[in-house]
Amino acid sequence: MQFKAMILDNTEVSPGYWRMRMTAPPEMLSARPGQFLMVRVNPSIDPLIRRPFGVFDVGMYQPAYTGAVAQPYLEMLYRVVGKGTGMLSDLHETDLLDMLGPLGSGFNNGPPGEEKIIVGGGVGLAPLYLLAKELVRDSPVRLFAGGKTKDDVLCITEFERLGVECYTATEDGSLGECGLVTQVLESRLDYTGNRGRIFACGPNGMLKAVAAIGKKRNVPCQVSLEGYMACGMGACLGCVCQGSGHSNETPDYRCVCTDGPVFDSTDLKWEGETE
Amino acid sequence: MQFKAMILDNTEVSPGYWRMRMTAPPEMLSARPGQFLMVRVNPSIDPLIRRPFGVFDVGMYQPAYTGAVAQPYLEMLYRVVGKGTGMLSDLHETDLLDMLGPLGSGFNNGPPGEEKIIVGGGVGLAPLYLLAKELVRDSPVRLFAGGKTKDDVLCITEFERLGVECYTATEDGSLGECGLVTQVLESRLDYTGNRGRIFACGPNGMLKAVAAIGKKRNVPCQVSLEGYMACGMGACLGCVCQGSGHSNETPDYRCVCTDGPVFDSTDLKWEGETE
Amino acid sequence: MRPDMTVAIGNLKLVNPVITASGTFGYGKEFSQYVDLEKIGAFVTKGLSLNPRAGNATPRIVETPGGMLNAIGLQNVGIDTFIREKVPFFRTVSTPAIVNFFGSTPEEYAELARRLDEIPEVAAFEVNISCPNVKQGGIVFGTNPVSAAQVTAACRAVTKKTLIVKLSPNVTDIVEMALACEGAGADALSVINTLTGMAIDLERRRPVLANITGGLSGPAIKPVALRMVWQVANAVRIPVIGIGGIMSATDALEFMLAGATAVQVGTASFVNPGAAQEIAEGMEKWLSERGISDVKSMTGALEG
Amino acid sequence: MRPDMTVAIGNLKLVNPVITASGTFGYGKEFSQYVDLEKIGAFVTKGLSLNPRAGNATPRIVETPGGMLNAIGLQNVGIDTFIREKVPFFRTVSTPAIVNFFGSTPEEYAELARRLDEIPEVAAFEVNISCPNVKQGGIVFGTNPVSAAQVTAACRAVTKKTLIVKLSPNVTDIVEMALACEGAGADALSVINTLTGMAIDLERRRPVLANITGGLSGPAIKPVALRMVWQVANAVRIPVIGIGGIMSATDALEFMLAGATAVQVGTASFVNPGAAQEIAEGMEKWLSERGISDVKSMTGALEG
Ligand SMILES: Cc1cc2nc3c(=O)[nH]c(=O)nc-3n(C[C@H](O)[C@H](O)[C@H](O)COP(=O)(O)OP(=O)(O)OC[C@H]3O[C@@H](n4cnc5c(N)ncnc54)[C@H](O)[C@@H]3O)c2cc1C
Ligand SMILES: Cc1cc2nc3c(=O)[nH]c(=O)nc-3n(C[C@H](O)[C@H](O)[C@H](O)COP(=O)(O)OP(=O)(O)OC[C@H]3O[C@@H](n4cnc5c(N)ncnc54)[C@H](O)[C@@H]3O)c2cc1C
Ligand SMILES: Cc1cc2nc3c(=O)[nH]c(=O)nc-3n(C[C@H](O)[C@H](O)[C@H](O)COP(=O)(O)O)c2cc1C
Ligand SMILES: Cc1cc2nc3c(=O)[nH]c(=O)nc-3n(C[C@H](O)[C@H](O)[C@H](O)COP(=O)(O)O)c2cc1C
Ligand code: FES
Ligand code: FES
Repeated sequence: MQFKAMILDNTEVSPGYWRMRMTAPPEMLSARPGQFLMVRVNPSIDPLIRRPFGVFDVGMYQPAYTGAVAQPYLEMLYRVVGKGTGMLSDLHETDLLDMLGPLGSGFNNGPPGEEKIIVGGGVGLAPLYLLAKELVRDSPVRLFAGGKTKDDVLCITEFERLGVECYTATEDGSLGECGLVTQVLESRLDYTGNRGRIFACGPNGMLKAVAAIGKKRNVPCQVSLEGYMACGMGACLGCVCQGSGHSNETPDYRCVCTDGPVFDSTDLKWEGETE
Repeated sequence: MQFKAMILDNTEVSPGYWRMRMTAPPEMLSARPGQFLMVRVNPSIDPLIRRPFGVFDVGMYQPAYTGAVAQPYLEMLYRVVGKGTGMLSDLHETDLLDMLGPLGSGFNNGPPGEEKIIVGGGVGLAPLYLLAKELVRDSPVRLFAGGKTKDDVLCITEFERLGVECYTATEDGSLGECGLVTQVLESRLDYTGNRGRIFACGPNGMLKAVAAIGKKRNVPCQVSLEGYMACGMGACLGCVCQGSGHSNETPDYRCVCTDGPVFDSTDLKWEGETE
Repeated sequence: MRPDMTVAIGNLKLVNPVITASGTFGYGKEFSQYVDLEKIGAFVTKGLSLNPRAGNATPRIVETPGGMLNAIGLQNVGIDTFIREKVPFFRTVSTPAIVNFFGSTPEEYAELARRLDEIPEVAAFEVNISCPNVKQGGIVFGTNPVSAAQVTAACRAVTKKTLIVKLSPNVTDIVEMALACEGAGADALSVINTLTGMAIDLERRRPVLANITGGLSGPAIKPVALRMVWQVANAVRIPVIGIGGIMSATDALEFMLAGATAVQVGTASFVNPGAAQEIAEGMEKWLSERGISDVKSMTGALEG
Repeated sequence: MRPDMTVAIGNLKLVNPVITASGTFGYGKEFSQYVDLEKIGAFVTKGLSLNPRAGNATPRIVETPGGMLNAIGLQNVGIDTFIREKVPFFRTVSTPAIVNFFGSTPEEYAELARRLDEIPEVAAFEVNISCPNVKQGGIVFGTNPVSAAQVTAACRAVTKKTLIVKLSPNVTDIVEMALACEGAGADALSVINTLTGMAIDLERRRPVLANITGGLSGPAIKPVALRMVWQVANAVRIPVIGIGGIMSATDALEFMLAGATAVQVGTASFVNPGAAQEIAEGMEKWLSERGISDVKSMTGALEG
């Protein structure tokens, strides 16, 4: 779906990380966690290509003026890394954005009651909040959030408010455990005897480590990937990743945009993996 | 000079015509009437090339807050005709603009006391206000302002406030005489016996007609030209116009940006002109 | 009165001159949510080869000023899967499906043309000659008039369907290429494919694209495309399809003035998935506002 | 410690690798209010011919997406006026003045080289071969390796000064052109001149430029330029000067990674008259922040 969204709020929530709330058509309320948006940062040709962002949250909000009825909204959480995200952070309330979405596949929630293990690195948390919101309805949910420093660990309060038990780790020890979030994840799995289902989003190195943990311990694991996207709808073939059967002789490329961005980690080929 | 100007005010003064006031360095106060600015509409590559605009006014303004000292300002009057001017009209108070100027040559005021005849067509009035401001100090000044409709005749009140006697003409008769401003100019010259000195700015057809009137009646006449400019400083050779000696065999091109934009009308070759 | 928007390319009658470009519109179906296919002239499918091709490693795409580079590496499902999985969709729309294809020898091109010729759902062919000729040391067919003519003739020999040859802009003399293809039996020419370019990641000291170089498309190349369309249209008698950086109805009409009979919209569909339909509608509006009764009257109507 | 920013092009020693491009910086003096000439490596003057040239009618310039087209038509004062009016300024700065020139026969090129060779203020030559060869039916020297070599050799024969040949990108194989010029005695190659393009005014149904076609420059062409610099630098032994869409220090350093020894800044000076100096300063800052002690170590340092 293509729609024009009006910005309601755009604030820096941690140094370099921004949260943008905007109006949305009612159809966005049924966006699956893990689905994403292609955002046209501005109507000029600079930047030309849309930028992909996860859906952080959707819901209804009550406009402040008397007599107004509640309206659907949409939220993104983004990190300023370059031109496009820099320009996004310059936008203000009432500015309009041209959006495509929700695109791609979402997470598979798995059976109710089961322990849900959410693993997020830095801005990788973005699509996991909506997921947590769904999962807490019928399952115990734990979040393992990691980052370089405490500035890279986002929105923990929001997750806690949902009733999610949060574990944090930072590489410099400025928040939670000192080290990688995967270490904290492994301690937890040691403790629970590898129960549950993993949902991960974050830098590629982290996803690879989480996928390896899932595989070794036989815990089902879904990952949400990134890819350099031009179209977001399976047409340009720019965003592909390697499927598990991939080799130079029998290539197996998948579109991150339409086959993903969420994949079962065993469906993918992880660099350096044998067989 | 290159400087960053902060917008103080940007308003539509007539349908499609805007007036923008901005801060300026003190050096701008000595800009000559007829000089111009090269404005970088925005820092992206779209649009890439600067846009040229005349200096409508310069002066000192008193900021509204207590204890502030007066500051130099600069004003432009512009018509929205395309992408760059469209974007300019979207700018707001406190936005910054990257400016080059004052560039080019200004008008030659001529001796005091003499009747000064200012002829402007549409947005061609832009550089003529600052000129009028100077001329009224020591000479009687008359303005002949023309346009398609009354919406294209701008800022007459401002000229009148300077003590300029204003004559207007519109092609549809919605303001002043019905017809071309050159007709009104000719009546005046008939009446005064071709006294005075002409200063004109406007569409090329109008300038050509004014130049012909000046020549026929032996009234000194300066015109301010436009040209498609990339650099504004004599380097790209994009903006050239034909000097009076121009022919295919002995080409004589002048840079509008550095040799002009103000030229003595007899120094130029006017299309269709013989000898 | 609504202007007549129809144009003809070979035997192909299009309801309007707007076609979506190969590699930017999937196999037609992908964009059907955003574009009413019946409202555009035709769509060209992703470059097809005899055998499936994996394409290049990633990154395959990078944005550049006013454009983008792609090095997809001609990933495609191969003709068997194409016939099985993609062709059935063509039956569901009346819009002509033009199949873009490529090979690494003239024989491969001919074999593709022969097999596609049997498929009634395939309305026309667009031959992509911007591919290395394995027999001639990897020099691309599209930069050598003799090879280009060979490929064209090989396809012409096996099909009566409309045969469009898509020219590469990476040549000294595009007119020479155009004349060679016309002479060898092409019914129309698509002008242009992408310009070869490169992007570098300074911090990593590496080319951005895994393939090192890629094809430049988007508004940045429009002036070059317009020039080449104008040159080619002035030299050949067959219709020219203008391609390169078309983002708006104005752009499309400019290509028609330069001599194009129809246009293709590529990168614009990424920026705005409804672009092709909006451009077709915008062209019709522009014409009717000016009382121009037939879009065909725009072709080559450049004055001065 | 400040990085060593010096580079050498033939006999020319530059304080840093940033040169301003021909036709975009006048004769050096025009920009002296905005650029401290001592802070840039060199400047190249507007293309010079034996006799004064009027250039084309207007419009000569039009903006395009991410770039601009120009068809100035090589307007210039001719060598006599140049020597009388422009050269004296060169004495007032220590920055090397590189003189760009062109002719319509190899003999004219040689004559210009001979006359300029006598002028001590002229630090080096940049030969513009993107000009029609009147003897060979107007085909541009720069699209034919034999003509290009002829022109290069003709200039080489009459001067020991640093001889730079500026290549046109409007060719199928830029490497072939580069090798021809290197073989004929060029000391360095400037890569690239403008891409030929066109713009159309839809409402007026006319080409925007009086000359119909023009040369495309600016950020839009950067990917093509980068690719050509990389190709040429991998093929020749002489230094390459990278040109095309350079707007920032990052752009300039990318060209060096691709193999350039120095760079030229063209259109950027129109957008920002202080661009060349800012780019030189930005490059130095980038290097020192990373502890890179010599800018020369960037040339060709592309990995992967
Ligand atoms: C499915 C998906 C969901 C994403 N969700 C989020 C999110 O919720 N929050 C968030 O902050 N980021 C998210 N990203 C990453 C985000 O798209 C990039 O950070 C953003 O596009 C960078 O744009 P830029 O113009 O600021 O950077 P640029 O200046 O263009 O480049 C900076 C870096 O960003 C990368 N990048 C640029 N464009 C793209 C693109 N189209 N696709 C992928 N990478 C790109 C480049 O490789 C480069 O290394 C997501 C990416 C994908 C693919
Ligand atoms: C010395 C000088 C002083 C000027 N003073 C004023 C002024 O005070 N107020 C005012 O409203 N206008 C003035 N103009 C005209 C103004 O520069 C153009 O209207 C403006 O550049 C159009 O920009 P755009 O992006 O909106 O239009 P575009 O979309 O770029 O084009 C619309 C039209 O504007 C013309 N144009 C575009 N760029 C230039 C350029 N660089 N130089 C000249 N023409 C151009 C084009 O030929 C085209 O026909 C002046 C022009 C010159 C040369
Ligand atoms: C991602 C991508 C993939 C492409 N794949 C093909 C292809 O398979 N075959 C082909 O002939 N052209 C291909 N092209 C070229 C386009 O069809 C078109 O010629 C080019 O992009 C210029 O048009 P544009 O500027 O409108 O995009 C591709 C272009 C892009 C951007
Ligand atoms: C207005 C203009 C005039 C030019 N004149 C010349 C010239 O006289 N001789 C020449 O060799 N190149 C000339 N060029 C080409 C530039 O030197 C440069 O090669 C080209 O613009 C690409 O660099 P850029 O993208 O940084 O502008 C000119 C370019 C422009 C924009
Ligand atoms: S982004 Fe285009 S195919 Fe995935
Ligand atoms: S605008 Fe460049 S020479 Fe006048």
